[in-house]
Amino acid sequence: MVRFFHVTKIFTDNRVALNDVNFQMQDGELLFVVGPSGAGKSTLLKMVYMEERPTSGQVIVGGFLSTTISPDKIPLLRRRVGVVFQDFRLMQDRTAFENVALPLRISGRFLGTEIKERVMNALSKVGLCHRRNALPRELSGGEQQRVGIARAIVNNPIVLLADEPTGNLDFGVGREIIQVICNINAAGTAVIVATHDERIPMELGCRVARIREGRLTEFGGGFAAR
Amino acid sequence: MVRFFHVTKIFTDNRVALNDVNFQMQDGELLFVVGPSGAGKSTLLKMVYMEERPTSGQVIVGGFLSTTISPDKIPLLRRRVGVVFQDFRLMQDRTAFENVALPLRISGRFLGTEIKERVMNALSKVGLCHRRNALPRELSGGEQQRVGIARAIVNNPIVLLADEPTGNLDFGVGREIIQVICNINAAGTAVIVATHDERIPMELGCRVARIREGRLTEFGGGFAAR
Amino acid sequence: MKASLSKVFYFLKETLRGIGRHKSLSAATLISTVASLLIFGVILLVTANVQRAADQLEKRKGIVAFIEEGVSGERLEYLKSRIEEIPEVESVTFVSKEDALEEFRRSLGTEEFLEALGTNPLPASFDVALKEGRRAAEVLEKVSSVIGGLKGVEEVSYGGTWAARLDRLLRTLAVFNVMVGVIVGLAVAFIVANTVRLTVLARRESIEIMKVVGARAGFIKVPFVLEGMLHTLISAVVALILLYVAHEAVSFRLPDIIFLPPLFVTLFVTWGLISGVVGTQLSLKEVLRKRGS
Amino acid sequence: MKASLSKVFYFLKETLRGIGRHKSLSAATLISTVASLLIFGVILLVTANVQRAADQLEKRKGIVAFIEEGVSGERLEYLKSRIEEIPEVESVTFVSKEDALEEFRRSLGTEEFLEALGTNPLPASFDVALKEGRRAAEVLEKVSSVIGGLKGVEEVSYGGTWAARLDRLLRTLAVFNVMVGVIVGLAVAFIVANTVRLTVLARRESIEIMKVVGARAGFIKVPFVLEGMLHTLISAVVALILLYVAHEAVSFRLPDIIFLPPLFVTLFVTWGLISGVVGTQLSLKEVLRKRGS
Ligand SMILES: Nc1ncnc2c1ncn2[C@@H]1O[C@H](COP(=O)(O)OP(=O)(O)OP(=O)(O)O)[C@@H](O)[C@H]1O
Ligand SMILES: Nc1ncnc2c1ncn2[C@@H]1O[C@H](COP(=O)(O)OP(=O)(O)OP(=O)(O)O)[C@@H](O)[C@H]1O
Ligand SMILES: [Mg+2]
Ligand SMILES: [Mg+2]
Repeated sequence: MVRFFHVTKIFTDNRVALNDVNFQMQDGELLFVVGPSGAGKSTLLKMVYMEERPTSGQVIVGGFLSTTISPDKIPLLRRRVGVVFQDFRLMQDRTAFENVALPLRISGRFLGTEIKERVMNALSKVGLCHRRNALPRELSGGEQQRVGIARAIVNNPIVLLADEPTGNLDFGVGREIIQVICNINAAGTAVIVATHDERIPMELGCRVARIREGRLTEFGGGFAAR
Repeated sequence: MVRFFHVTKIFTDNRVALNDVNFQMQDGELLFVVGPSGAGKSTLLKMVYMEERPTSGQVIVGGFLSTTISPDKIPLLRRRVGVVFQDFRLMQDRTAFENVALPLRISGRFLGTEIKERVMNALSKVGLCHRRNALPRELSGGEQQRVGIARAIVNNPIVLLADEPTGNLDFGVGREIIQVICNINAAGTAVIVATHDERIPMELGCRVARIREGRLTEFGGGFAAR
Repeated sequence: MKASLSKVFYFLKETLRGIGRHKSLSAATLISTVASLLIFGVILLVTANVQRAADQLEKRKGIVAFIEEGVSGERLEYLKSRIEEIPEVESVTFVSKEDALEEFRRSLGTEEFLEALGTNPLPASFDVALKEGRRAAEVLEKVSSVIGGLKGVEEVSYGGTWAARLDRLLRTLAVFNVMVGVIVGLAVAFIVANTVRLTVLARRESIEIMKVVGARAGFIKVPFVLEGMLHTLISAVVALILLYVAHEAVSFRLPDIIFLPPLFVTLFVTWGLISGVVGTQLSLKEVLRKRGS
Repeated sequence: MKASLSKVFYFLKETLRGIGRHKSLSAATLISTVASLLIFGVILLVTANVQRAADQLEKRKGIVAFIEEGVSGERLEYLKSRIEEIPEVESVTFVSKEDALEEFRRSLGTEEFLEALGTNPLPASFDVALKEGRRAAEVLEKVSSVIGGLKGVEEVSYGGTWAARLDRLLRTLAVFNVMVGVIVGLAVAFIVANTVRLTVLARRESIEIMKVVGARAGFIKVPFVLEGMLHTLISAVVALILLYVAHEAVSFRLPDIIFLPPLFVTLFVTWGLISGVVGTQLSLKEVLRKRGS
């Protein structure tokens, strides 16, 4: 499903964000990427949905290879990958509903009624049906984060990437969100969660990739969460 | 220093974000506002730097009254209040250094050399001196958050407001940041931290305002942190 | 099928939403494009009128050959045919002494002066019209001297130096007009294109989000292009209306100013639309190309 | 003191940074403002030239009174003083038969025709210049008829209908020109102001952050206003250069076209600057007023 093969990412002024990262994930697996601030967690996720490309090495996602994918194929990849961004990336001029509906509109395969049904379903999973008509700036930080999560899961992605999905959530709501993510994983979606909070994977007892200054220092542990 | 007097905030479509909130803080006090997502923590902080005004009731900060303050006095208030925003609010077209220097430039009371010294001092407190020339989008989430913290403390505010200052930080860095905040408080600055992570005030054993659906359900506890 | 219909519907809704949500941006765009199209319209209006005035003045350019007193009818026929033989001459009209008097009377509105004279002092004449494109001052002079050399022709009048001066003036005006038209046309295209570009740039955040969620460039573009077209179309119509109002206001004072002929209106609207669409395309390309794929 | 100097320094740096960091926005703004100022410049150029042409044509308008053969010197003196007495007349110049022949020769470049004649058939004449503002066709006609009524004057020539037509044309042109100038001037102001406004709107995020960190409106404005002024100043200079190049190119073909007189250049630059600053102010007001205080 997702495979990193000697992936190195060097940004301008020689910042090494990822350093020779190798790992492999099966279909339907659940992986936590943990590490301190600036370790390279977000960069790793960006490689998966190909917002960034490796300086050297290769990333394989589904049938797409980072070295050979053509620019017009990238949208296809992204439609099958749901992403919860660390900084939310909600469209400021759309309501929560429209933000969540966006991936469905983009895929162009759904009717208005279907869209409505799916969006409301996703919003109810994150407990935000009542705020569907609010603009992002009318939502609290945690609410915005949950809108981002609803958008990531609305289109039944084959891979779900969640960057710090509970950073703005209290323990109660955060646990619910992790449960939502686990449910999606249980339904067969591969999931990668980047987080600085090591308690979550410890509690769940699932796979952990530990990253530090761009290097994968630990990979494995846990039992297959299912 | 900060006093809330029957403060109620009702947003459009009758959303009650704060409901008859009363409390008082002394100079140099340290207060944690805790509560679940959407409880009204950020709204409470916004009242203090007067980005939002109460629908009814009154907020008093330093010598400024929310009911009588004239628009041209608000900048004066804000210069004495350092704010760490939940969504960082960094200027995307400035480097970390320039973002942190902004409050000093605005106050217009400092020379170039002084500015440099103070900014580097603030950046070193959050451990980001080496990233001073990076633009926000070249920083990781946690790094952006720390730039926001450096900006909030650079001008020695009399009140420091921190909205979820460790939401994007791992346990280690988060603890350091809390220590930085405690140090600032120890030097006489009043501090209000909004967080969903109840462990922090519990560990520190300091004052807590618990908020739930806009109501202050608990206020007090702890010993004066000093 | 139904899904693609819902897509069309979505695009239309998006377009209107784009305009509605960003009222301030839209207003700014509209004002700029209306203003620049208005300029273009005014220039076209001036061009149309200068052309027409030139045409009319050119048409009026002609030669009057005054005939000596007492020339016989036969000789008149002969003179007429001789003048008609000149290659530059389009037509020759005979104006008898009586016709001349009649015209003089009409133009003067009074007969006293002539009645005091008792006799008709006005000569008969030939009004000679020249062929199109053969009305430059030099031609006039040449033909005049030929006609003046005919026996029975007393005097020839053709405006002389005035015709030459008018020629110069019209030529200068035409060159000026083309120059102004070209510069203004290009400038207007630049302005419209750039204004649309600025609106797109101001919304680049949204565009980047759509991209990262998997939207194809085409999907992102459609509402912007539609919006750009709608904007420029509205602007063109508003500019035309303003132009018409201005024209009405001025034609009160100068009644023979014409409005834009249909060809120019078409040119005007098309030009605006092309500029708008090109502006949208360029800016979208720029924004879409940024940051990675 | 030192701190305020560092503030000035900061403002200047900010201004340049604003332009440097937002190259794409700046380029768009520059293109739009250059284009619209260019239009304005062209219109001013046309106005300047039309005015000049009109002035020159007006000056040339005059009356030629041909004198009968054999009028005595005394009578000539008398005629001259009589004509000079007419209130509309500015000056009277006597052109003798010899002068006329000389001029005729010069203008024709050949003498054969006259030499064949053996005698000088050209009459002596008075060139009558009229006072400024008294050169309308009606005045010309009136004065001509007065002069024509004097004994010793054989014939009077003043261009007749041609003068009237020229009058009409110039009047139309002037009205057109003022109309176009006003519309274009306003439109250009709108465009410049709005373009600057769009650039400000595109950076509203930054402005809001500055506000929330405690910046006064003035502090936020200064770099924007300076940037707006710099932008329009650069644009004005570029537009002037382009205009000059265009002028040079055209004057190759039409050598007597003048460039903008200093007054117009001043008007041009000032107009651009005012528009830019007003645009900046309006948009800043709009952005600064938003959301809370
Ligand atoms: N576009 C970029 N240009 C230069 N450096 C970058 C860029 N993006 C990230 N970096 C740097 O690469 C390193 C890893 O960044 P990344 O965002 O992956 O960290 P992270 O693990 O997500 O941290 P956090 O938990 O704070 O979000 C950081 O030091 C960051 O400053
Ligand atoms: N501008 C606004 N318009 C309408 N509703 C608003 C606005 N700002 C906040 N709200 C609502 O008020 C409530 C409190 O918001 P607030 O941002 O204070 O929550 P919070 O305690 O900071 O939550 P979080 O921990 O998720 O950041 C939320 O339900 C939110 O949706
Ligand atoms: Mg990150
Ligand atoms: Mg909040």
